[in-house]
Amino acid sequence: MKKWKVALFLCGLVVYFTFTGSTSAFAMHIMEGFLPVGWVIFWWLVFLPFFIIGMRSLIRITREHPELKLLIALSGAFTFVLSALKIPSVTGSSSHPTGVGLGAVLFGPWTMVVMGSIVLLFQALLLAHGGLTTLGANAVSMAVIGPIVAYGIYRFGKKWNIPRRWTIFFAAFFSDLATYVVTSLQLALAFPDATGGVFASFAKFAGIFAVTQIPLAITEGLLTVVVWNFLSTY
Amino acid sequence: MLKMDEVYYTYPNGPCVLKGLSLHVPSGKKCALIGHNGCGKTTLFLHANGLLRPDSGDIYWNGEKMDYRCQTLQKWRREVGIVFQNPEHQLVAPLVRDELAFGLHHLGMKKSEMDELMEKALDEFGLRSWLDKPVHHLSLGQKKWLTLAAIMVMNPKLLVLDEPTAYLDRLQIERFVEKINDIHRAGTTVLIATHDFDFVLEWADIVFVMHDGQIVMQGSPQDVFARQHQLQKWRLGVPLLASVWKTLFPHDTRIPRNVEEMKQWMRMVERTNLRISEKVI
Amino acid sequence: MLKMDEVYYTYPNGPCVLKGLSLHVPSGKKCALIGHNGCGKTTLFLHANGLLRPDSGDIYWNGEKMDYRCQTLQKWRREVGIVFQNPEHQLVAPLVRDELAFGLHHLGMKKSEMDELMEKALDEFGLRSWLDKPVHHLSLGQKKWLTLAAIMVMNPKLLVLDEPTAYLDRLQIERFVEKINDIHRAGTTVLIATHDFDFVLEWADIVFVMHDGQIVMQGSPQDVFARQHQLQKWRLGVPLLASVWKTLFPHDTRIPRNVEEMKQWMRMVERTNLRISEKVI
Amino acid sequence: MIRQFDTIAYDNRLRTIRPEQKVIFALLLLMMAITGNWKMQVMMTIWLAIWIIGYARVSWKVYAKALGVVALFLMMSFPALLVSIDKSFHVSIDRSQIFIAMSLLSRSVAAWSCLFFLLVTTPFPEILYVLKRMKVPSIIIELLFFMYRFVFVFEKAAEELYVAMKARNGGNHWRHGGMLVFQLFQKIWHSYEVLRLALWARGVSDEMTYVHVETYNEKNKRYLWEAAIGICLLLRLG
Repeated sequence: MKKWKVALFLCGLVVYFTFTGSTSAFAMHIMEGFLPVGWVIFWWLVFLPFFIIGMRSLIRITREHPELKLLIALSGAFTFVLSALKIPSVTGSSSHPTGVGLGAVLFGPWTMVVMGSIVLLFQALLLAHGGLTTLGANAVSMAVIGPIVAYGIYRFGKKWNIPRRWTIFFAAFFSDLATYVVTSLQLALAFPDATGGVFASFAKFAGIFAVTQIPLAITEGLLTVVVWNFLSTY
Repeated sequence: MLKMDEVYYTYPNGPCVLKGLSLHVPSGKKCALIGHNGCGKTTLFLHANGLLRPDSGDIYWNGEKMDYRCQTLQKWRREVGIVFQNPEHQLVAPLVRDELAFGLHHLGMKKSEMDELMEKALDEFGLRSWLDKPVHHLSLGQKKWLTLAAIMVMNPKLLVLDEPTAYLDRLQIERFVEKINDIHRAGTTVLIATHDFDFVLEWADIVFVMHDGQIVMQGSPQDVFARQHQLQKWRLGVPLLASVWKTLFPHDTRIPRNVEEMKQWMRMVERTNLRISEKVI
Repeated sequence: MLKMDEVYYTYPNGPCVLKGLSLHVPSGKKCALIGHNGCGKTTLFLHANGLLRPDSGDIYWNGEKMDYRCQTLQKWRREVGIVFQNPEHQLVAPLVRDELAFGLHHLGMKKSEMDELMEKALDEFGLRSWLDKPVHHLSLGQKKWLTLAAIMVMNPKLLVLDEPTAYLDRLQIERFVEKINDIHRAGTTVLIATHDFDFVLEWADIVFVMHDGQIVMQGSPQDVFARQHQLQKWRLGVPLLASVWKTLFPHDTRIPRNVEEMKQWMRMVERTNLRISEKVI
Repeated sequence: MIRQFDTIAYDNRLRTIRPEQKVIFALLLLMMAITGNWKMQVMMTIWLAIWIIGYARVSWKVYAKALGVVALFLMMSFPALLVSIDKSFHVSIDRSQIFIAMSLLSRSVAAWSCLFFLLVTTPFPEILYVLKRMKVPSIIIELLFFMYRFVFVFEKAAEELYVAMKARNGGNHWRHGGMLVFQLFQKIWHSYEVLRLALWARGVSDEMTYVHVETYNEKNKRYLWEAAIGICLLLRLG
């Protein structure tokens, strides 16, 4: 029994390291060509309304304060660099913080929708992470759901006077988690299980991602808290 | 102390930067490295404590061949401190206090030992009043000062500085150089890359001339700067003082190291001249 | 050309930086501004084309008192070009071509006019081969060159440069200074802030000495650097060449501007000496 | 890491071809890749490899490495696709799932090839120029242009900060990650302040717009013919 447990633990570790070590860049994004054409169109259609709302708010903001264009470009570049950097994490391997949680709290969720999708476009066109056809699906999970969850939790925490530290941690943690749940859902819908259908498929994808994403989400939560602490203190 | 032997290095998907560079930094000396921008100085420095690994060629530290194992690296990086060009991109911690402690944290030191070293650095660099300041509130001069302190707190055996005097005014440079001289006197070898040849002439014991990924000349500053024609080949020029001296005494192959020395030599020449003219008369 | 009259400026929630500064930059001259870091040089520059508005005191441009209305500002900013210290903080466009066009576009220029000015700048600065390069592939020296080109394409009447030579090597400095001299010869007034006094001595027509928010001294470099005692009061020191000359001829109040001039003067002195000694004999 | 493909994009052999042609070519093939059958996809992958390695002269090592990463990711997602577990925890592999996985493999690799072709042959600003001609809102284009500039400024800052950490034996703790992020964030504010001044100094007063000076590259008939014929042949396969 004990040996069995050790073996299972080791297996888990191996899976964890292979995922976080080499391909965590892909773990959050569905790669180019992975989704069938029907779902490609579907997710683009889901994404576009959010994008248009985000665009409108962005245009309004930049018309009122033209100098903000510069600031938004700067923070967009910052978000992209963060997402592309291998930030050292707990295990010594690296995580790719999405920075979406932090951005949503700082700039509001609608601006983040546009910026998030722009960052995704950058990842596709500069790094070949994600893709153009899957941009719709990725943007829904990372640039729409992520920021909205983060911002929602942030507002909730502010309303109920939950300690700021915890609010920020959970905002980042859950936005990360929500992103991966949505990604799993997207994959499950596109590739239903032969016997168990969409539901079983979702359980599979979510289960696999959980191994890598829960530690990553915790790391990102901690990271965001550290950054937030620095920001609010100095 | 630090020895590089036929080091070649090419950046991944980039140009070849070090092309068979050999260098020997002797222990306890003040060394200067001169050369054009883009000749590979910064890359050389990144090899000095194992941040980059040469494609071929060996690097010896204190006679020991470096093997890039984790433990070796850790020790090596503690003993070679590098102050990079841009202080904006070197200070990592949000507070001056944390910045000083940053290097110490990774040496596996006891808390008491760490505190002691911190105290010492605070006194030496006069940082006590800054301790709780955020780093981004400091001026450029102060930041440069802090980068030096943050390296020196680890007590390295070799201190490498990349253009420490750029953007500083005369007063700040004076203070900086004085501090570096103190550090050198306390037993640390110093290697500085700079474009200020007059400073090199006055300060350095040994000058390395770098050109296109190789050390093409080395020697005492007087020797190096006397070879004007060779330097011209690499379009490097000479210190102002050297060209002044050349104007005064075209046939003297020596170069005075600073204005003081020039004054003394002049007096000697005058005396000889006087004696000669007396004889003539 | 540019005249400041008793200008006071305090940063919002910050220290008072300009304390009754008066300055007159005459048209068509090469001007240099020296002073310690933190004495307010950069703040002064920000007043030179209306980026900051003085708390009190007036600024005149071509004899006209500036009123900080939108139209005046636009014209003023076109006529005063500023090259800041760090090129990374000045270049906004990712392509060299777009960077050059950026300033022109914002002047509300027609396409044909823009093209013409662009072509001129491309030839003058030899940028044709870089045209399709992204800015991030340029080296620091090239970036500095580009910032200068991007300002000069707008054809300003006064060019202000903040420490243009820092981090550059000798060759790059030579090229840069040559280009600035060309620009000056073509009719642009130039104002440079720098810590390199030997460069000031050789290059400038007028030196402004700044200390603690005021212009405390001005004049030709020979005059300014001859007043060693006063400069010492502000802890500024003198150029190396000045101290060399002082050593050679302690009673001569003049200072040669460069080694060439020193050589000539030396010859003259020798001749006089010869004549004197001949007389003595 | 960010620089790698970007650098290749600037000095590959297909740089001089008009960006519109490359973008349209890539997008057309991309659409065919996600709708077509496996034969078409395999042929397309091979054909694009010829374009990338043969015509654009991208080092085959770079291509192989990038392809390897993609393949690895695909392989690792296969267990989840193939293995199905029902309610009584019977683990089974369905034959139809194998077919799905294989078609997924060919589709993904073909689609990725299109993206990668675009990535290594067309510099980012030129893609933006095409987007601009496709009437994408100008605010997006401007943001993308400015972002593209600053990405490299921050990347450099991040890299130098990381090297400075490593030089002092740091850089392996998540707290250091936090520090790095914070420092980068400080850089944003600083650059914002300074850049704003620099822009004002150049007469950019209220509205800052990005101007892209358009260049006209050659039209290369030889590649145009090959592309057209190739696409026709591929369509016959489908």
